[in-house]
Amino acid sequence: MARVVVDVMPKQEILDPQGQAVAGALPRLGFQGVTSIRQGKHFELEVDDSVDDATLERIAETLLANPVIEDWAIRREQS
Amino acid sequence: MARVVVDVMPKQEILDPQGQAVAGALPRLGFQGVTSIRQGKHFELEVDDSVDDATLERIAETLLANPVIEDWAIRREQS
Amino acid sequence: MTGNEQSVDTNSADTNSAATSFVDTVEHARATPDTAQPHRELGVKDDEYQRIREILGRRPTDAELAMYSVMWSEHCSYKSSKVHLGYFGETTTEEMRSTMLAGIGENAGVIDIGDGWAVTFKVESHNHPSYVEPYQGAATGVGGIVRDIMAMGARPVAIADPLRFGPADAPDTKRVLPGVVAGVGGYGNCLGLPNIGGEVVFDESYAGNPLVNALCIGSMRVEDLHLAHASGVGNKIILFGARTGLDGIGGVSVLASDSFAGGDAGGGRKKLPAVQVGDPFAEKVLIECCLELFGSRLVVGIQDLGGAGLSCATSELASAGDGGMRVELDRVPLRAAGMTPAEVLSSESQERMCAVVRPEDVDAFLAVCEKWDVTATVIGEVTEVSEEETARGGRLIITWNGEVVVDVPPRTVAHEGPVYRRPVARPADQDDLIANDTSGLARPSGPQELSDTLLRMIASPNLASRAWVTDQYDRYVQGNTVLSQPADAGMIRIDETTGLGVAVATDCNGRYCRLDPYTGAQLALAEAYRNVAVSGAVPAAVTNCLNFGSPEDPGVMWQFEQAVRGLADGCRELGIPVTGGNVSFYNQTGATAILPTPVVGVLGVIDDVHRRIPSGIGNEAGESLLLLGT
Amino acid sequence: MKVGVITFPGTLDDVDAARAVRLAGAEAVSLWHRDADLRGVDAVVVPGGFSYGDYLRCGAIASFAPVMTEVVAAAGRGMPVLGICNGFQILCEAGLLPGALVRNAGLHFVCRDQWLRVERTDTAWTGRYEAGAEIIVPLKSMEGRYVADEATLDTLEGEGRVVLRYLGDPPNGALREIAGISDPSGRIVGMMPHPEHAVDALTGPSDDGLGVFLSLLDAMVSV
Ligand SMILES: Nc1ncnc2c1ncn2[C@@H]1O[C@H](COP(=O)(O)OP(=O)(O)O)[C@@H](O)[C@H]1O
Repeated sequence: MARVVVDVMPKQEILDPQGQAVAGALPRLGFQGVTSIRQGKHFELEVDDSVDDATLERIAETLLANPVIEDWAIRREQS
Repeated sequence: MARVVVDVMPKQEILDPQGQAVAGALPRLGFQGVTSIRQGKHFELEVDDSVDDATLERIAETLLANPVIEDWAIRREQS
Repeated sequence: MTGNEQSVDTNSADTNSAATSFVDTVEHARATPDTAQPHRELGVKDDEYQRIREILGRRPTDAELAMYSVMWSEHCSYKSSKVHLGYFGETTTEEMRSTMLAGIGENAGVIDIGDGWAVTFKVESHNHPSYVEPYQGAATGVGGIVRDIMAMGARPVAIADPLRFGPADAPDTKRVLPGVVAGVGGYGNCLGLPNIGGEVVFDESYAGNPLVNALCIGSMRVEDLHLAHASGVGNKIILFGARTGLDGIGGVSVLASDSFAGGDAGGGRKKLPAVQVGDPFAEKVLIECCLELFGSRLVVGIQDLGGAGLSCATSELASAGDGGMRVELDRVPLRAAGMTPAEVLSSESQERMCAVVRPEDVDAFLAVCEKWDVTATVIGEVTEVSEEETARGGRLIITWNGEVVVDVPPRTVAHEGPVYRRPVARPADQDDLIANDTSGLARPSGPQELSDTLLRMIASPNLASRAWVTDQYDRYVQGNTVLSQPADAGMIRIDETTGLGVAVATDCNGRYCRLDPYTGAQLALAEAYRNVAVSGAVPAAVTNCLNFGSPEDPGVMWQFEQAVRGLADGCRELGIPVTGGNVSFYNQTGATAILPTPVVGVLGVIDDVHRRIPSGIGNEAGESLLLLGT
Repeated sequence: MKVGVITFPGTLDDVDAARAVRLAGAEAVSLWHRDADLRGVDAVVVPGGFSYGDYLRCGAIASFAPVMTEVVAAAGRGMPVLGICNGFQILCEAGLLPGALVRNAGLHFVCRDQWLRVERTDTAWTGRYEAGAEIIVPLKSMEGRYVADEATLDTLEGEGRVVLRYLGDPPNGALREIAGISDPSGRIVGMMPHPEHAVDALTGPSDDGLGVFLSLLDAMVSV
């Protein structure tokens, strides 16, 4: 068994209204010094050892992310 | 400037319908061996060096996560 | 039973999946009569605990205590309001009853609207959970009332949401209001139920205690009416829908805590967040699955799982049926490891239903669930009861891995909870409040001041446009919405061939009710009645959601009693019955109660929705404006 | 003439879409997400709703359903396909149409009666309208904001594949106010607004939407 993390983020050139809304709220709450926030998705998977990196790549590319609008990063964690 | 990542996840005991839906779809797509998926949010912040850990903690707690139903983890990345 | 108004502890602690393996069985309870039990922590008073011991002739097991505590809570047992609510029945004449197919006491009232069609409707509160977690609280409030309607055998066809918040500019309103509206919309939109009405009211008294009431209407053919009962010895009990998890367990987790039962080795889970998270997609699929099951006549009886989870569903089904039921609790599909029987019985996991099914229909039932990807499990069956057992209130036996953890007369759990006749006293400040009338207030003195006043009023939060709210709700889905915002009443078509339809409006002015709860409740009724009438429908039935402060305050109890009497007398005067409703007490911040807020919903029938009357003037040139009434 | 209307778990507007098909004079055939056969239909409507709860991304999980494999194949052979709202999202996720639909710029669900301009009338689904016609139909969505990269947008404009455009106060921040697009052949169309909710002034803001379904009949007859 392994634990795998996949982070999916909107591509840089795509407007991220959620991140913007959060960034806009910070100064109103008295938090200074945050210059930008972007919001994406974070997946935590438990996978059998049979699942190799190529398979993970295909899972991320076909299902977890939409390559038209999103980038992703895959990371295996120690378990 | 520093880059900070905040991952927000539904608490373990709280229902995660999104993760369940994704997990259910994988076998239909022919991917075997993924035993569980949980889905949360991933934030990437750019912050001034003036922003200390305590402030980051408060930002996560008040704005990025909903402490009633979510847990979070904060990580400073090298930039 | 849906809403959950118990207090919520937001300090979550670690959940220990390797919870204690010790199980408190009936046998063990008999052998250890003197074991101390945390009944007070579960909200069970000393005398109530004594009564449980008398009923059982021994101490209750942990699982039994969990069941009694939740079913005997104010929210489930109506222990403070019961003696007053009886007045609704007393004032309902035979004639008013003539179109009523199900009334107070069922999951929701049902009326016959002609042409073989029946309509069911009800309003429920989800006030406290919506304050703690506005989005999920409001969302699961909608989910709960929709399952109540399904439990009558009906297709849910529309929802409405009467809401009350603190002042529009109060900081906490900025947290609560957007979350509640997004939650109502997020859940209702995803279910495909048009939102056809509601209210948005702002008042200081709701600042620490917003009111989130949700109303649902359902329609069905008269012959499809399903009542919640488990009858027919040998019939199977099937639990279907979402898996059961630790969410919403709240108080009962004390049973698994260090100090009780588990001991050090057990390492209990304390202080779970009693917040439930809704899965509207699961509920949508559950709706379609239920409708297919009803259509295929595979259901003998059905009950939704709401506020009191399986405790409520099993005890209510059994006591409303033949009285006997046996449940194998370990068959319940779980979402968390190491759950105790008490936790399984008390879990408020959403999107679950419980059905009674003839043995020969079980395979067909499971096949329909399979089609909709709905998990379904036979968890028990209806059993024979002796005459002696019937006299005691039936017999519900629940086992856990073969050991009996519950053996109770279900009627004592579901229907024979404590009844309180709380002290009632007209508040001391009532006369002063009434004497302080508007005669001392300045009146606008000239045209300019009058027009300024008008503009100020139009712009005030209580009168301004509700579009910010209603634009987040789908009002078109299902294609039967004939009137929705802006309208005096929402209206939907029930039968596409004949145009038969129903209209609904909800109203309440808490300030009037504070001044005079008897007349205030009648004003709410009259307003909702008028709103339905002017839409072109004939008012036919009433539901209500009685939101009040603490019943332990005699002044609040007086408001409650007055409001119930006013509403019931008004209904008799107008000749339409109260078919159901909901009581929400303990709406207060510290010692200060909210304004008494008996929200009244009126349902009307219209033979042909083409004859609806839209609100608004100026649609055609040359219209005359008439003022009716005094 | 038979028009298939797909139901996924979580689909909501299949009933309305089927009603609109019938009002236009065709037969509505309901298709189930697990079907691996289109039951002889001449065209398919992928209706609105929240297929699979819209979890992960709107339309993502539905785009892999067995029935979509058949729809993609049939579309390749020229069968007309209309995706409405969630159906539009599914067609984009399935790669039948370019671009994607993301969260509204205002971050709220928007339900309103929306004015639109019909930009292109030689598609299978818009032939009944006059070029430049302005129509009003309901829009109701949380992820209704159409996005694509600049090159794709320019191609869509250049080839006249922008079928519908929002008029007035922008509802969701869609790039170039795009409300609906088509494939190069004009037989596959996706749109965020709901023409099936505007087929009768009793229950909708107008009956302007009926033209979409009548257009299909014209297109099929003229084949
Ligand atoms: N919370 C709500 N949910 C749905 N509809 C609402 C809500 N609040 C108000 N509405 C609708 O908005 C319209 C205007 O509301 P309101 O200003 O309260 O009307 P009125 O004063 O005529 O009762 C009505 O159609 C009403 O049903």
